[in-house]
Amino acid sequence: MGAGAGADKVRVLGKGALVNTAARAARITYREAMRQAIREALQRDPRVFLMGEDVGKYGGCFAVSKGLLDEFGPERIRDTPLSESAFVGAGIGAAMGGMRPIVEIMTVNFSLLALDQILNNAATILHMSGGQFNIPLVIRMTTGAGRQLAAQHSHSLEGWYAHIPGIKVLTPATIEDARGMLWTALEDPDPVLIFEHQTLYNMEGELPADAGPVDIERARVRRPGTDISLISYGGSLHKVMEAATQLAAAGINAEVIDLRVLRPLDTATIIDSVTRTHRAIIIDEGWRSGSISAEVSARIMEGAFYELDVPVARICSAEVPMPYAKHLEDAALPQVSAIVEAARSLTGSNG
Amino acid sequence: MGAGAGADKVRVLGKGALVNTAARAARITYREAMRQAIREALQRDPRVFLMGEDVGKYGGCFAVSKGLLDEFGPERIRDTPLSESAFVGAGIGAAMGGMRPIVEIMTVNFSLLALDQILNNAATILHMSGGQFNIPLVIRMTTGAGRQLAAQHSHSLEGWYAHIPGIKVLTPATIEDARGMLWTALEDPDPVLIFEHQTLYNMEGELPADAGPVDIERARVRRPGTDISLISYGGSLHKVMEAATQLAAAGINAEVIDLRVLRPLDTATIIDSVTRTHRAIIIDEGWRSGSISAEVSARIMEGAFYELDVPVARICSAEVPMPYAKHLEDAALPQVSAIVEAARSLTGSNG
Amino acid sequence: MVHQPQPDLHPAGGEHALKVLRQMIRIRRFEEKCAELYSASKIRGFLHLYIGEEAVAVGAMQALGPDDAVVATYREHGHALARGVSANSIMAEMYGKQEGCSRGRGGSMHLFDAAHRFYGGNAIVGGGLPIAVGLALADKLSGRARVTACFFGEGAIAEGEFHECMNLSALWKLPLLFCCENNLYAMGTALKRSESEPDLCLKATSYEVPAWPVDGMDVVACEDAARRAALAVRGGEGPCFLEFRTYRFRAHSMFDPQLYRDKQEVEEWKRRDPIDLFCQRLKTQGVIGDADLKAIEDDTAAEVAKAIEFSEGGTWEPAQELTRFVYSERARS
Amino acid sequence: MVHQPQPDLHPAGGEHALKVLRQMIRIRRFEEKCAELYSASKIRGFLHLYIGEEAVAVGAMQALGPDDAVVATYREHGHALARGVSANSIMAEMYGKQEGCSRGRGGSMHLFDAAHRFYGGNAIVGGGLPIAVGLALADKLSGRARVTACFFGEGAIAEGEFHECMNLSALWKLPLLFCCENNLYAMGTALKRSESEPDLCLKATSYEVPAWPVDGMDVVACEDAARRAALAVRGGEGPCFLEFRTYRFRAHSMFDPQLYRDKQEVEEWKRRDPIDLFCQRLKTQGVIGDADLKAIEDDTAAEVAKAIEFSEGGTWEPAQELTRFVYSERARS
Ligand SMILES: Cc1ncc(C[n+]2csc(CCOP(=O)(O)OP(=O)(O)O)c2C)c(N)n1
Ligand SMILES: Cc1ncc(C[n+]2csc(CCOP(=O)(O)OP(=O)(O)O)c2C)c(N)n1
Ligand SMILES: [Mg+2]
Ligand SMILES: [Mg+2]
Repeated sequence: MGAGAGADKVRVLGKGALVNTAARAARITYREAMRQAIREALQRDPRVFLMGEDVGKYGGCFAVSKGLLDEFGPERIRDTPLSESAFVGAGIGAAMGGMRPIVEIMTVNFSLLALDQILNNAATILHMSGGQFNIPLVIRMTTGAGRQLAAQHSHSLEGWYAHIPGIKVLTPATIEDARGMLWTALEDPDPVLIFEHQTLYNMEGELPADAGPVDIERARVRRPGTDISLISYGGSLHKVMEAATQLAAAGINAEVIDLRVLRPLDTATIIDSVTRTHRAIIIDEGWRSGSISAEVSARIMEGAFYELDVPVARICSAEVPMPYAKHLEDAALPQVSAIVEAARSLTGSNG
Repeated sequence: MGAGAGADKVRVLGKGALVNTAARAARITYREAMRQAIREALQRDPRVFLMGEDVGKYGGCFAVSKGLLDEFGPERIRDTPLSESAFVGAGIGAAMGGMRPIVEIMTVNFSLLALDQILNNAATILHMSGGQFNIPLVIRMTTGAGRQLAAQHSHSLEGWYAHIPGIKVLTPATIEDARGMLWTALEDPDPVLIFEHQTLYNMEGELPADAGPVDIERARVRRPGTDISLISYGGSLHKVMEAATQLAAAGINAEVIDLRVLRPLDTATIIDSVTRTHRAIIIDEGWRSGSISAEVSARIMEGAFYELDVPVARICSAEVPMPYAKHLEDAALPQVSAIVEAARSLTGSNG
Repeated sequence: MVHQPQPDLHPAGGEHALKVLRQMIRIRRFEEKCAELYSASKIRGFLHLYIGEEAVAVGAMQALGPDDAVVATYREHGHALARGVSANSIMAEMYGKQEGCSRGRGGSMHLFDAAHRFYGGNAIVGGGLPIAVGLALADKLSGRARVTACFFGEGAIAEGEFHECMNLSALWKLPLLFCCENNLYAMGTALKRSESEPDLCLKATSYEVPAWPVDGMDVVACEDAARRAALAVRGGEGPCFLEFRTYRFRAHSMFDPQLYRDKQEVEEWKRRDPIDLFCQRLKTQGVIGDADLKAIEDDTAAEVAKAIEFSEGGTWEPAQELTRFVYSERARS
Repeated sequence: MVHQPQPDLHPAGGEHALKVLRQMIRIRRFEEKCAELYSASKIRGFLHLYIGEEAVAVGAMQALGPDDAVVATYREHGHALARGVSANSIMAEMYGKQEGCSRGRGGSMHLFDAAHRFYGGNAIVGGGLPIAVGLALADKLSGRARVTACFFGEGAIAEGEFHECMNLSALWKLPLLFCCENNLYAMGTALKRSESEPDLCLKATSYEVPAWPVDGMDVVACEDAARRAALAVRGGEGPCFLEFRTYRFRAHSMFDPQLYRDKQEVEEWKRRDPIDLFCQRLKTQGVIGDADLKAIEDDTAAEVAKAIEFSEGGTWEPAQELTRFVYSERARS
């Protein structure tokens, strides 16, 4: 594990469509938006602190918290030893003790070491205590593949986490959401997990000067369309936007939905879109079986079956531990070409 | 956690349909079938050993391994300290070192402490090593609710585990499968997880004297029918069988599918059934969002959409950490009445 | 070298002694009744009795003030009672009634009480430790001179989380009192079969955490050790670790044939019953007489009877409320 | 009290010394080239260099025979090379080619080689330790007098798994050699900022595991300590723990501005470069001359050049084979 700072620049696909172009907007990176959000939270609320491995002296393994140690000191930018279970659990306890912790786990792969704390405590105590103890905890972690980090650093488990009642799961895909979701998450009385796709940190976009909190309840239509609904989130969203652009050139008007929140899922927005387009593809970077795409497909089955012209399709990662070699990693991940092809096939404009 | 031995007798619903009634069959419990399977494995193969918390002197927290310590000694019936991550990982290493370990985790809830080893190592090393190191490991654990054990002892995460490529997930629901699946699992070159529903241990049934290994690839039609497919597994299967009996009385001929293996899923058997019945309900004890039922629904969407007369339905556990109070636990779990009602509704014979 | 009680830190006089005795007896009688109620199927799920270990919770709890926090395990009736959670609400919880301290959703293993800063009731072995670290961290960050006491069995020491938590709390000098209840068994596993080095204080020492063994059958020793440790902890010197050497007289839970220990061992420990020991001492010292004891027993019997009555008369939460408390209802402050 | 080398256990003569020196130089030159190839984008993903720590892997590996097993971390090029895995197959792995020792699926962090009982290449800190416990358990159960050597950084000691594994292996007296590479930093976190008690051997002692600190910049000391420990381990006395005190000269990985340590500290450690130290000593003792050194350097340069050529000429596994090795193909024996 090393810092992603300075890593390969990411091609930002179709970014124009994803950015609020209000006046006096500033151009910043996703990483910078995230840092601003943390910084502001620390300034606004003395109960907020950031805790995790190498968030302080090292500046964060993806350089998100760079500079914050100098500004806020080691109590509030708290480096932890390598002990995921204990420091995530300490975040739970600190939240119960009145603080508003932001816990950073370097990647979702390491979060498995803390899963007992997340599921058996964070997600459960409010209920087990009959409503007495809520846990206002935010856990941030990176997710996803694309940097040849192989099978222990590349998995996308946010859709899997969305299975757990008692937590909320956010997947900011845009600069605006990177900037605004943390605020709302910190206002939430319950545990919120934020998944940051590791290829997005260097993505640039415009941020309005007055950017503030954003809702963490609704999916958003990132591109309105009439012929097919392309439903995605996080790192994959940008591939989907690019696919939509290519499809438009081929005369297919795709609607792109950014789920934004994987738990609780905004079923209404999904059903509304499919009811208009009568076709849907769900695209996510998790393994296909038991993916969040399966859940979305099942909800469309239950809520819009009679509206469907063709069966809902899924484009997910191949069901393999992520391989290191570039061409194999590419083959394992959802790609623009596969999305375009599937959409053409579903809309009957194939070949 | 205490031993389930001697706990409340379980009503075995519709058991007649689930038992092979060959000649010279003996009547035994699911627990005894499991114990016989372990015992025979230890006798047959010197590489096999059983390891876990309290499997030896205590006799197993569900009394499955009672008596085995005396017969096989402490090297092969190996009590471990409370350290799930290390002893599951040790099972992985021992398998790589040529042994055939059976690791017992008391309940799936505690397995979260070992999830890093299961996902990042057991499921991954064969692939990361380019095919050099396979891991012939069997992990057994109990799952499920129904005994008022509350939120840290009652969850059903086997469907969740089925998301992970590289492992296989078995859910024996019958005496025959309890007796036969372990054998086949131990023959498998790769990690196999066996989930034993905690309410099944006291279930009795007939076991043919010549009972041997069973396949761990195919779902099975436990009750043939024509009007609707009821798809389930494990502890819920018995509720579904009971529902099918009640439905038959009401003139609805339900087919009951026992998935048996949650990974890899036997899609063919599912699609075949739905293609004949044109209706399906999936019933499982996991939380609904992101459940194995979602995956089955998505596969029916993809493989039998044009065969469906009505949308596929799911009956799962309520999305709450399992409460202690009996009436709330009952309310949270799939129940026979809900299955009957849904089937009547889907077949249009409601009211 | 077991820590010797030094009476100078104790509240003087018979009144305190009576209070301590009363607490131990309350726990004993309450749990004896629980066992009966379990057999009568009034209480279900798992039920882990604390009988034999009462001196630990009662002694340790004397060192805490109302602002301090407590984290416990699934064997926590004693801790809850000694902490001040009402017998009514604990019993009602085990009945699964709405009036229970966790609204019937937790049961025996998950007693919670915000008013008494009683943070459960955790049934994952070792699972409460990180929470205690966090509570102590919150106090430290907020500059509050509070103590968090975390109770756990010796079995938890084999779990990695214990070690992570020792390190975090020592490194950060958190106001945390580790109360290890060494009753020699984790279910059926004897300590010497689960730890290569059974001297538990050495574990703490390897994190630079001060540690003492304490006679867990002697409530005065327990109180004394806890007071000294809590004083140090409250003073900002970082965590302390106490190993209370105790024994559970009953089975691990209600389903345990106890194949792993012999009756003689149990009998020997019962000769050091913490309630008998303390009673003897107080009688010898002339602090209490038979009348005092009878009064305590009568009060206790009445309290337990009332708790049962309260629970029997309690209400079932409507099943439609099942999905409450998965997420918070109140707006956040 | 740092362990003093005692030469009596060592294979005598200059031949062995030359072999050891050659191994260290191979690792150094190989990795220097890796860094270049990374900048040239021939190698991708994360790349963690072992430069500065060569004495540890090379010294320790001398104590192992071909039947013994090795488990390592993501910083394992040195271990793989010293273990005998070919430079060709390691380099090809980093190129992502089919000819790589993990078929291009593992990359720098996941080198595996069944023929050399090299069990990875584990990139979860602490994640390899339980596997080593299991390998040692398999040997013990099979009555094989083998040793499993497990390498890990000092950062892993804060992880709970380390403690669970110390306990299991000590309790079960497993033939396991814990090789802790204490290079003082876990990414940007200095040991003293991550352990409340930075004396790592004390951790081992709290499990009754014999432990010594070793000068990790002195290959003779490393070899000697490893031989003694391996002898005890092979004799069935249970695990040993060696703390190799070493230092990484380079950044943690290729993206690390090293804000957490100052240049002077790095320079001071570089004065104890293990290769220079050993060269000096051998020269002083007259065991090697400039010609020997030149021969080693030439051979090494040729070997590394050959490895690059081999890798450049390697083939990409067809993308259709992506889903192979999720499950085994061969029938089980
Ligand atoms: C992580 C985990 N593993 C296993 C269990 C099952 N279990 C419950 S209590 C117990 C023994 C714990 O012993 P100890 O910590 O000494 O506490 P005691 O019961 O003696 O008070 C076990 C193994 C559990 N609850 N959690
Ligand atoms: C469980 C886990 N947490 C975090 C990381 C990220 N990470 C990779 S290496 C490293 C530092 C490890 O330091 P140490 O064990 O001392 O080994 P060194 O790199 O110094 O050789 C960290 C934090 C990881 N790979 N695994
Ligand atoms: Mg105990
Ligand atoms: Mg290090």
